[in-house]
Amino acid sequence: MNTTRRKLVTIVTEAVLEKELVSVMERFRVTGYTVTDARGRGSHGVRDAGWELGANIRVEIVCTEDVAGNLVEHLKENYYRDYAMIVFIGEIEVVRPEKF
Amino acid sequence: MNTTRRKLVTIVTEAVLEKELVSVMERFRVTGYTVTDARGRGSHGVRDAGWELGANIRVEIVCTEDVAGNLVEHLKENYYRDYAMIVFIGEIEVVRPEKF
Amino acid sequence: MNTTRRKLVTIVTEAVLEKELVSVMERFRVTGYTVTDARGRGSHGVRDAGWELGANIRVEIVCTEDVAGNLVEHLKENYYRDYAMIVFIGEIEVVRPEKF
Amino acid sequence: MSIDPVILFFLLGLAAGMLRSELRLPPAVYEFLTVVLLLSIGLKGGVELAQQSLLRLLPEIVAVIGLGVALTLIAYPLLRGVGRFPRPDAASIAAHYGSVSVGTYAVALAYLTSLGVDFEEHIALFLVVLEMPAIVVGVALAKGISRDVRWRRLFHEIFLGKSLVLLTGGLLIGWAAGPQGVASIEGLFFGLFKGVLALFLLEMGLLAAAQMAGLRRYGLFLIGFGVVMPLIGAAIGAALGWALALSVGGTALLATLAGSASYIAVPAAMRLTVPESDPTLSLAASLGVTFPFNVFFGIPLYLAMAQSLHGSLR
Amino acid sequence: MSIDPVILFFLLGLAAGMLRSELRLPPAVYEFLTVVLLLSIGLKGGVELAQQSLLRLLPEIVAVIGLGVALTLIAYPLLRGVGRFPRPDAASIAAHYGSVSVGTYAVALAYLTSLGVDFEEHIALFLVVLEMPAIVVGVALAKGISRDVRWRRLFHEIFLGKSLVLLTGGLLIGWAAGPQGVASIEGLFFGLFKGVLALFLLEMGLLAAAQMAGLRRYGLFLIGFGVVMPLIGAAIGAALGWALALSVGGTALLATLAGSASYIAVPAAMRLTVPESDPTLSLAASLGVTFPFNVFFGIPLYLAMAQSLHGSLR
Amino acid sequence: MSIDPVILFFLLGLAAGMLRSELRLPPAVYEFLTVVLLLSIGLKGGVELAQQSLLRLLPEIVAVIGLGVALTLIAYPLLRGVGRFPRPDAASIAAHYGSVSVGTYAVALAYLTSLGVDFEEHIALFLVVLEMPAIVVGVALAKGISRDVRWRRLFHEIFLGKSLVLLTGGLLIGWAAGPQGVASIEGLFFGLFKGVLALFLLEMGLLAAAQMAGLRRYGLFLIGFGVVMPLIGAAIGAALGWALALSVGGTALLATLAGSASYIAVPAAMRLTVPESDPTLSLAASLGVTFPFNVFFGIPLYLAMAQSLHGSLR
Ligand SMILES: Nc1ncnc2c1ncn2[C@@H]1O[C@H](COP(=O)(O)O)[C@@H](O)[C@H]1O
Ligand SMILES: Nc1ncnc2c1ncn2[C@@H]1O[C@H](COP(=O)(O)O)[C@@H](O)[C@H]1O
Ligand SMILES: Nc1ncnc2c1ncn2[C@@H]1O[C@H](COP(=O)(O)O)[C@@H](O)[C@H]1O
Ligand code: NA
Ligand code: NA
Ligand code: NA
Repeated sequence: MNTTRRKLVTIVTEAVLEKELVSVMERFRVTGYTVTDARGRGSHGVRDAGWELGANIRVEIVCTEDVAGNLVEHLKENYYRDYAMIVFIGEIEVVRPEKF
Repeated sequence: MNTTRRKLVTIVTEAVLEKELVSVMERFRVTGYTVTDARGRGSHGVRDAGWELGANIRVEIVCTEDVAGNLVEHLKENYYRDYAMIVFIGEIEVVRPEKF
Repeated sequence: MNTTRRKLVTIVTEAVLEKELVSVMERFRVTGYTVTDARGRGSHGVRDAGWELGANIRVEIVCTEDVAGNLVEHLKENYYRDYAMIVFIGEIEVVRPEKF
Repeated sequence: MSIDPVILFFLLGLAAGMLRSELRLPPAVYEFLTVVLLLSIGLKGGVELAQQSLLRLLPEIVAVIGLGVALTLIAYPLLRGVGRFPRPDAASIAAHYGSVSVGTYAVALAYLTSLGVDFEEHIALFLVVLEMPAIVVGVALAKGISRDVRWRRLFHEIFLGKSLVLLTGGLLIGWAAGPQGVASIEGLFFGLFKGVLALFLLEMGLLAAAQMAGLRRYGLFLIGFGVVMPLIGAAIGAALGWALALSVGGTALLATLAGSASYIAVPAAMRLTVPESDPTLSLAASLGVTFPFNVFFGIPLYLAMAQSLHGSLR
Repeated sequence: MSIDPVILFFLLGLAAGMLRSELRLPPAVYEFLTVVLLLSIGLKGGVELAQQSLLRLLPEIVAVIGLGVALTLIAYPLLRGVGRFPRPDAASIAAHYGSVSVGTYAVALAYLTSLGVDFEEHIALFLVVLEMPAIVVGVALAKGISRDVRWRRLFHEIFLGKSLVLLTGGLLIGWAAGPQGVASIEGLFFGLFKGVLALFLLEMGLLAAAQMAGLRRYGLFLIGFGVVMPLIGAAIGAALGWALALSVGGTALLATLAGSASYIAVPAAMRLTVPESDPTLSLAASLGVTFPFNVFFGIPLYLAMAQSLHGSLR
Repeated sequence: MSIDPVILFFLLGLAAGMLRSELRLPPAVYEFLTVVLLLSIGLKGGVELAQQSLLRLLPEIVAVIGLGVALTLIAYPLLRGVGRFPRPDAASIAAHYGSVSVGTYAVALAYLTSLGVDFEEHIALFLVVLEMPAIVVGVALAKGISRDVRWRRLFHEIFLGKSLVLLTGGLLIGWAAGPQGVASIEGLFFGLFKGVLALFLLEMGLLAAAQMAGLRRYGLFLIGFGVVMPLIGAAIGAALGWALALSVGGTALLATLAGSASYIAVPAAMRLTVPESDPTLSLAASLGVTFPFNVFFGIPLYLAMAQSLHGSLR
C-alpha cells in the first residue's frame, strides 16, 4: 500500500474557543478537522465541568508540514498567553495525499 | 522498559457505519478497537449534528503492520467513494506485543 | 519553528478508574492530562454500556520519556492483571518543552 | 383562534437556525424527546386497539401497506423522469416519501385534538406499518432484487430500529395494560405530550434550517417536489381513508401520514444499503421542505380535504 | 386486574435487548431517570420521617444494619462451598446480595401503591442504611481486615457515592420541608414517578439482557443462586419486618430490600477494592437473574409472605 | 413557614460539592433544565405581555437599560480602586454584576409565588434587556471603543446566544399564543417549574462549591465585593422599581435582577473578547459568593426593601 507522510496536529483547549478555531482553520486552508469533547488538567487547573466555560475540546487536523507550522505559529502567538491550550504534532501516514 | 512497535490506525467516519465497521474489524481479526464520538468538517461538509446521520465517530485500532495494511486496503475499496471517511496510520509502542 | 520531542502516552481503560488514575498521575508528576469518554472491545469483551461500570475512558498524557517509562511501568504492575486496560506510547513534538 | 404554540416553537427553531444562533439541544435531550413521543403515540394507539377486533383491522393494514408501496412507485418516475436524478438518488428520495414522519403525525394529532376533531387512535398502528414497505421498494428500485443487497441485515435494521421498536412496544403495552393500567403513567406520557412536542419541534426547526442550506445547492426541482409530492400523497391517503370508512379525523391523519416524508428510519437504512445515493438531497427535501410545509400548511389542508371528501360524498 | 405497565416496559427492554435491537437510552438520560427516582424515593420517605420520632427508629436501624451483615455472611459460604467460587468472587457476589437495589424497591413501591396496600414510607431510610454494611463485610471477607485495604478511600467512595447522597439528600429535604413544602415540587417528583420508573425499567431491561449473555458462560449455579438467595433474603427480611411490628406493606418492602441485589453501588466499590473479582459474574447474577426474577415473581411473592406472616401469627 | 425545598436542593448541591462527592448531573441534563427554565420564564412573561401595551413599556425598558449601564459603571471603580484589580479583570467582573442571573430570578419568582406576593410577570422582559448592556460597557472599559474589538462578532455572540434566544423566543411565543394557547403546554413548562428549578439548583450548588475553591486563592476582597455589590445593585434596582410604579413584587424582582450577577452569558462573552481577564476571578465572585448569598439572604432582603419602600413612601 502506497502511503504518504502528513502531520497530525492535536489541540486541547477551552470549549468556548471552538467556533473561533474553526474560522482560524478555515483561514489556514486546512482541508478538514475533527473535534471531540474532553476534560483534563494542566497549568490552568482542572477543567472538567459540565458547562462550556469549564470544558475542553480536542481538535485534530491532518495536514502538510507547512500548514502545520503556520497553524501552530498562529496559535502560539494568539492563544498561548490567555487560554488553557496545548498543541502537539505527530507523524502519520495517509493513503490519499491529495486530500490533506 | 521493553516495548514493541505496532501501528495505530485511526478512522474518522459517519456514525451510521459503527456497527458495520465493528463487523469488518472482526473479520480482519483485530484484537480490539476503541470508539469515541466526534464531529468535524471535511470534503463532505460540516458534520456536527446531534443525530446519528450527521454525526461522526473516531475509531482507533492498535494492530500489526500487516493487519493495518489489509484493513486500510479494505476501507479504501469499500467506503472511500460513498462515505465521509478519513484514515491515517501512526507508529506507536506497546508493552504487551502479544495483545495486538 | 523550534520543536522538542516528547512522548504521548495513551491509556484506554475502565471509566471506574478515572479518579484513581488522576491521583496516580499526580504522584508521577505529569504536568497535565486529557480525558475523553470512549467505548470499545478488547480481551475483556465489549465495553459500550451507558453506565460507568461498562464504559471506557481514554486518557492522554504528554510527558518526557522518563515519566512515560515510570508511568507505564506502574500501570503494568498494578492494573494490567485485573482491569480492562491498554497503553500505548507515541512520539510527538511540542513547542513549549518546559510545559511537559 | 390563536396559533398553536408548538408550531411557534418550530418557527423559533427555524429562525434561530437560519440566523446561525448557538442554540442547540444536546443529542441526548433530542433522543429523550423522541423516545417519549414515540412511546406516547404508541401507548395511546394501543389503548384504543384493546377495544378493537384485530381481525377487522387486517384488511386496513393490507391496504395501508399497498399505500406505502404505491407512493414510492409514484415518486420514483417523477424524480427520475422530471427531476433527472440518477437511479440511486431517485430511489432513495422516493423511499423517503413512501414512508412516514412521526414528528408530522404528532403535530397532526395535536392539531386535531386542539380543534376537538375525533379520530381513530389506532391509526398509530399505520405509522408502524408504513415505515417499512417503502424502504424495501426503494432498495429494490436502486439495486434490483437479485443483486448483492444484504436483505437480512436490512430487515434487521428496519424491524429492530429504534422507532419501530418503541412504537410497537408502546402499542403492545397500551394494548396489554388497557386504559386503567396506563392511567398510572399518564403524567409523563400524556400530560407532558404537547410540552415535549414543543421542545421536539424546536430542535426540528434547527435541523430543518440546517438542511435548507443544502437546498440552495440543488435547485428548484427539489423544492417543488417537496411541496407537490406531499399533496399527491395526501390526496391518495385521504381517498384511502374515505374508502376504509375512517372518520373525518382518521382520514386527515392517514392523509398526513401519506403526505409526510421520513427523516429518521429511511435515511439511515438508505445510507447503509444504497450508499451511492446522496443523503443531503433526500434530507434537504424531506426535512428542509416537506416537514415545514406540512407543519405550517399541509396538515390544515389535509383536514380540509378529509372534511370535503366526507361532506360531499356521504 | 391488568398487568402493571411499568413491568411491561421492563419486558420490552428485555425483548429488545435479546433481539439485539438498536434501542438504547443515552447515558445522560439513564442518569437523569436515576437521579429523579432516587430523589423521589428520598423525598417521600423524608416527609414521613418528619412525622416520626427518630429515637423510635434507632432500634429498627440497628436491626436493619444487622440484616445487611447477616445476608452477606449467609451468601458467602453458599458461594464458596456450593458454588466453589474463589474467595474474591464469593465475597464480591455476597456483598451484592447483602446490599440493595433501588430499582427493585421502586417497583415494589409502585406495586403496593397500585394494590392500595399501605406501608411505612420511612422504609426509604432502610434503603440508605442497607447499602453500606454489605460492602464492608464483603471487602473484609475478600481481604481480611488488617491487610492493605484503603478503608478511608472505600468509606469516601460509599458515603459520598451518588446514590447515597441523593437518597439521604432527598430524605433530609423531605424531612425539613415537610408535606406542605414538598407540595410545590410534587409535579416532577411524585406526579411523574411511574412514568419515570417505566422509562428506567425499559433501560434496565436492556441492561439485564446484556448481562444474560454473560450468564451462558457461567453455568447453572449462578442462575440457581440468583433465584434462591433472594428467597432466603426475603424470608429473613419478612421475619424481621414482622418482628419490628411493621405493617403488612412495610414487611413486604423490607422483604423486597433483603431479597434484592445491588447493581450500582456495590459493583463500583468492589471494582476498586477487590479488583481481582470478576465483575461479569456478580452482574450476571444480580442484573441478569435476580432483578428480573424480583420484578416478575419476587415482589408479589414477598407481599404474600408478609400477608401470611401477619395473618397467621397475629 | 417551612423553608422552600428548592433552596434545600441548592444546599444539598453545595454540601455534596464541598465534601467532594461524586454526585454530578450530566451536562446534557443541566442544559435541558436550563432550556426548560428559560422557556418557562419567557412563556409566562409573554402571556402577560399580551395583555399590555408595548408602548407603555418603552420608557421602562429604556430605564432598565440605563440601570445595567449604571451598575457596571459603579462596580468598575470599586474593583479598580478598592480591589486594585488590573483593568481587564475589573472590567470583566463589573460586566458580570451589571448583567443578570436567570437562576436567581427563578428563585425569586418561586419565593414570591410561595408567599402569594403578586408581581408583574412581564419583568421577564427586563431579564432579556439587562443581559446585554453590561457586556458592551465592560468590553469598552477593558479595551476602549476605538480599539481592535470585533464588535460585530460580539453582538452576534450576545444576541444569538442561547439564553437570549430562548428567553426572547419564549416571550414571543407566550405573547403570540396567549393564555389559552399556552394552556396546552402548561404541564411541562409551568407544572414542573419548581421541580425543574430544584434539580437546576442542585447542580448550581455543585458548581458554586467548585468555584469556592477558587475563592481561597483570591482573598477577602472578592468575598466582600460579592456581598456588598448585590446590596448596592438591589437598592438601586428597588428604587428604580418604585420610581417606575411597579408593584411591591415587581420592585423586589427588579431589585433581585439588579443585585444578581451573570454566570453564563457574560463570562462566555468576556472569555472571547477580553481573554486577558482571569475567568476564575469573576466566577468565584458571581457563582461562589453572590449566587448563594442571593439565594439564602438576598432575595428575602430585597422583598423587605421593596415592602418598606412602598410602605413608607406611598
Ligand atoms: N501534559 C499534558 N498531557 C495531556 N494533556 C494536557 C497536558 N497538559 C495540559 N493538557 C490538556 O490541555 C488543557 C489545557 O492545558 P493548560 O493550558 O496547561 O491548562 C488541559 O485542561 C488538559 O486537558
Ligand atoms: N484534514 C482533516 N483533518 C482532520 N480530520 C479530518 C480532515 N478531513 C476530514 N476529517 C474528518 O473526517 C470526516 C470525513 O471527512 P470527509 O470524507 O473529507 O468529509 C470529517 O467530518 C472530519 O471529521
Ligand atoms: N487492539 C486494540 N486497539 C484499540 N483499542 C483496543 C484494543 N484492544 C483493546 N482496546 C481498548 O482497550 C479496552 C480494554 O482492553 P482489554 O483490556 O483488552 O479488554 C477495550 O475496551 C478497548 O476500548
Ligand atoms: Na409518506
Ligand atoms: Na439484599
Ligand atoms: Na446585576
